[in-house]
Amino acid sequence: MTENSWRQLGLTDSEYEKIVNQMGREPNLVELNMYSVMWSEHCSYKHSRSSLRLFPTDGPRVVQGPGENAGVVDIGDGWAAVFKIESHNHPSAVEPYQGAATGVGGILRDIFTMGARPVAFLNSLRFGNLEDARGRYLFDGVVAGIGGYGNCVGIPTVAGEIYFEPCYQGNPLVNAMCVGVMPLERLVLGKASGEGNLLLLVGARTGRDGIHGVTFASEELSEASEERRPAVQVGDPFMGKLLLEATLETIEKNLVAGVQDLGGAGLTCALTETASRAGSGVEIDLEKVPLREEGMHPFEILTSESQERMLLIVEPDKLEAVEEVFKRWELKPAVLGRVTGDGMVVAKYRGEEVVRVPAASVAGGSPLYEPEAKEPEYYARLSRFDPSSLLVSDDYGDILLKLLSAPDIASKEWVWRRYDYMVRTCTVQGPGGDSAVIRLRETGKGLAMTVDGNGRYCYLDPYLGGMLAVAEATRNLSCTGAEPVGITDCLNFGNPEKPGIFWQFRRCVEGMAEACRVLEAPVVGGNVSFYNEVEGEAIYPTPVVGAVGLLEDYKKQGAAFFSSEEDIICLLGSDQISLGGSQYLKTMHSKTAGKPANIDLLFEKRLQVMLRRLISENLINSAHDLSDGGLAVALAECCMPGNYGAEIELELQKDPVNELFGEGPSRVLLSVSANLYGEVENLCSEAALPLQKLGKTGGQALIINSGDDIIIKLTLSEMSKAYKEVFTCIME
Amino acid sequence: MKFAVIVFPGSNCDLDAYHLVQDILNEPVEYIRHDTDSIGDADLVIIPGGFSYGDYLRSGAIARFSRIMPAVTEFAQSGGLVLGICNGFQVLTEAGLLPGALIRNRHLQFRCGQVYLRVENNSTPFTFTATRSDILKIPIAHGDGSYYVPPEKLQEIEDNGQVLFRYVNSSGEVTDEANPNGSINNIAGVCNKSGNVAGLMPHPERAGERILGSEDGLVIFKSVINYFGKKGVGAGD
Amino acid sequence: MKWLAKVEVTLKQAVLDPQGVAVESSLTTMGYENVKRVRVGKYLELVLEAADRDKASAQVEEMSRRLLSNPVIEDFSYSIQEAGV
Amino acid sequence: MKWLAKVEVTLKQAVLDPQGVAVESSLTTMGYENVKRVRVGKYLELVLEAADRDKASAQVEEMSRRLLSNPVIEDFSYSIQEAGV
Ligand SMILES: Nc1ncnc2c1ncn2[C@@H]1O[C@H](COP(=O)(O)OP(=O)(O)O)[C@@H](O)[C@H]1O
Ligand SMILES: [Mg+2]
Repeated sequence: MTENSWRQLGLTDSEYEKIVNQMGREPNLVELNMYSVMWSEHCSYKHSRSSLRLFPTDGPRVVQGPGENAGVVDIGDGWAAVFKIESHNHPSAVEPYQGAATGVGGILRDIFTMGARPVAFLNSLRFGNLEDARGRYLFDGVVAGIGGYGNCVGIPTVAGEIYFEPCYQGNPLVNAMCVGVMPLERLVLGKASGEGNLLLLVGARTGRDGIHGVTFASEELSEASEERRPAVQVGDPFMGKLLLEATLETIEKNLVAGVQDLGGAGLTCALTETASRAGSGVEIDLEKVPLREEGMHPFEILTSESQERMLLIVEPDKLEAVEEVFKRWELKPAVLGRVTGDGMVVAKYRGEEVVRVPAASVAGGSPLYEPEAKEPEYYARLSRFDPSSLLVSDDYGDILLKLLSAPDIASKEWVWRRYDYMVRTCTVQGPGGDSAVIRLRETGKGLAMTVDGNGRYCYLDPYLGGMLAVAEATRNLSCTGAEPVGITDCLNFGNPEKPGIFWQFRRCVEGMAEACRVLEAPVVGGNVSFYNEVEGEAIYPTPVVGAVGLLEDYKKQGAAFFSSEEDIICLLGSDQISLGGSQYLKTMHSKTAGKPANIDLLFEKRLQVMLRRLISENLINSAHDLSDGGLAVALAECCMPGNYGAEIELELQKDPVNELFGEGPSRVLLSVSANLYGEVENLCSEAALPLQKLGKTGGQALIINSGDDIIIKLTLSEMSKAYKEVFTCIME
Repeated sequence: MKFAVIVFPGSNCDLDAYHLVQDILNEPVEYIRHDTDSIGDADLVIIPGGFSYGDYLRSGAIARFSRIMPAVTEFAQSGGLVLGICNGFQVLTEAGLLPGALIRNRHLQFRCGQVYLRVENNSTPFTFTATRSDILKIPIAHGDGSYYVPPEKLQEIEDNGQVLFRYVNSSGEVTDEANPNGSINNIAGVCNKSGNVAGLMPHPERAGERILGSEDGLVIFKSVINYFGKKGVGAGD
Repeated sequence: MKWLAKVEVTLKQAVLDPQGVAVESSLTTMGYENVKRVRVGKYLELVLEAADRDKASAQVEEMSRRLLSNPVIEDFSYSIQEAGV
Repeated sequence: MKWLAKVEVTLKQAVLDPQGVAVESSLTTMGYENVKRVRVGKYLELVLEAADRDKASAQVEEMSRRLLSNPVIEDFSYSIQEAGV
């Protein structure tokens, strides 16, 4: 091996040395390629592993935490929820439709690999400016790709979030999440155990697509990366659906000993991980791999990232039964080889041994880095920014309309009407509320789910931002009455080898971990996406939290908007708000600066417990969490869906801009029937939770009074027009 | 009466149709796989929505050649009741059991949401218990749902009363805004000349419970059950 | 012998072609105002074995009629050549 | 002068063509077992005004590259002829 060979494959000199040490000899070219993909950041988590240990990953409900294809949580009655989120940022930057589609396909396989029936998709997206044609192209393509795959496989896409910031211009974020359910005893793991068991590869043929996709994902985007770009992978949702049905059937019939999907790093990853998880070895014949193209080199076969493939570990006497199931789904597994006991991954090609590597070394032997963390220069500077120094307009109605039509806040119906969010007829709360709710036919329970992240907050204060993301996600669950049972997270950051970026990362993780601990939301899986940079410019630090909650009775879900006249509107929770990092600053002053409002996690927890109680005892008619755009936007959002106006009194002495548009956590807007208000008030005061009466529902306008002045009066149709037509105008 | 739901590779609303019949209508129902050649003793065959064979090439084009289809055709030709929903509608047009074809939505996007349908003919087995001009709130979810039929044929199916449902606004008016996909004459569903085979793009099987947003889809299934009851058990076929 | 068939499937004139309309208007927006009409169809390549060109041709005709096109909305045309390997 | 351009857009060789695979296996099931390989692409017809064939050709090339094909996954080819009206 020459220095060039490993450096070109993205390995450092010391990493190469480590490989030689662990192998006890120099690797050949095929083996080196395997190490290269598995020791890439994407597969080895070498810069993040030590920080991820901070997350609480245990809890009474946790069946399987991080380390498997997806997390598994006990949801009672012998059932489990299985979920995971994953990024597909780099592929989507290159080819938005296929990048997003294969992202959805990949996360789908992670769920059914465990034995679970996928029941919902969610996604979290970030794009640059929509004034730019490329920005619109990426946005439209990603949305079409998510729908294209999800609609075709017949799993509803029920929730998501989308933000637009210039920092995502060349490096959009596409994070896809999937939730599945299964009877607990059906759980299968990605382990190649049982010497003599067979290794079966099933699904699409293997082509040259996506070779070195993981190394591509582990570097910054630049013009040079354009050339190193692997052949784009194309999603085949039809094949995905066949694989899903067939795999689940083999698991249901108890025919498989282990299952592993092929994702990043292809066969190499699947073989080395399943072997190392089981402490076993494997031996395969590469000529048995069904190929799509002629003349593929062994290393290409081993590192191809062709989509829609699964690896199954099957006892020899069950082979026939497995083949039978797959045949019914028009698929034919190939027997590649068998499980051995010596811990080695061995591959033969044309009678020759081309690979003999220790599984544990390839899959888990990469170095662990503790990168330097250093507070970046911008942090203190932006923290000092004082929003009250800005010139302020007093046309609050106009500000509200501008906020309602800001792409970050505006209705995303243009997006989700392109997703089939109803298929499977279990979506009892679709997109548009605080969380989606999927019912479980088998048990009558409901699963609430949401994804949340706020890059601006994390940029301005990563520790606080990390806490806020977890708090918001769990609060969104609580707004439907669901109790959080676990979270999965996708950590999107720049280049961790830069001290400023690693500081952002570390602080975010610390904040998230703290919030998870206090709010009792264990992290059961996730994904890290580094190197989200274009020409040296990093994205905002953007952790995305996917949260899942349990509703004892899906029929008792809380709604997010007003549903009757003459209800009392009140604000439950904290009065801590800030214009720092707010949508108001961004939209009205083109600024991202200042300090977001702080959070008291214990207070947050009490608030969420109270919300769930109010909903389960049928004491409130709606609960909507205050987030982007503050109180005024939340009021508008509660009015529009059901066509109920509201009349609100604002305290005179307060500063209207701050009061109306300031943002802060631990705040929820409630509507309560007048006859129940007293009871709600009592419960809240017993729990030391402030409850502030704001006004009443009714009429066809949102009217906000301050003393004798009407400071906002907007008709529902005016607001709806601003809120609903934005994307149609920009995109069509 | 007995319902059958055909399952092609890539069907995915088979489950929804099945559950509606079983859990809401409390009628017997079974799945029938695409690779068999009999529909057994079913009284109504539902060809469900989804993406049979990925909808590759053209929606419904490949499924139409499945092994089960000759049995479906024979059943239909002998007067059996066949209902195609969404992808099932596409399969039935591809198979020539229903007139016309379904092409890309006019705006080129997949569209999911609630629409309103007006019942145009209530004398078919599928609309029997509805009143003419009834307005039903039913969801759609499709990318290739723009109904097309050549002009001469259009006249013919209109004259014959083969148009079962039209997209309308909430007040029941046929308008361009109410047309979610560019279908000719706002046509959402049609039947064959003898009225025993019907297809529609919207999903009545998703509109069977209040908690899902509407119960208006039930009228179609109840019509069939009623019609069948009137016809008397064992009659026909 | 091996043959390469190239099949073009186009929407009939009377059928509205929303994709064609969309492409045309994008081209106009991009400044290609001299483009007068765009129609979008499908293009398929098939490699098949057949004893002679006529047999290949007859089969391609049949496959196009039965599966590759829908006669209610589409027309097709095709050409056949020997497949170089 | 008016020109008719016919543009064929095909997936690059290394790119998976799920539609082609599905059509191929359907043809096999229908009994056309001698069909060895199917690729599905797009076919576009454009009518455009241009002073001469070279100008038309250059423009079609440019439009194909910029809009009609997606260079990341597709190749294209085209032919040009005078448009009979
Ligand atoms: N940010 C994170 N938080 C918690 N767990 C994580 C995180 N990132 C990765 N993990 C866990 O590390 C393991 C490897 O992740 P990944 O390589 O994305 O899985 P896969 O091979 O299925 O794509 C998974 O079990 C995943 O849940
Ligand atoms: Mg996996």
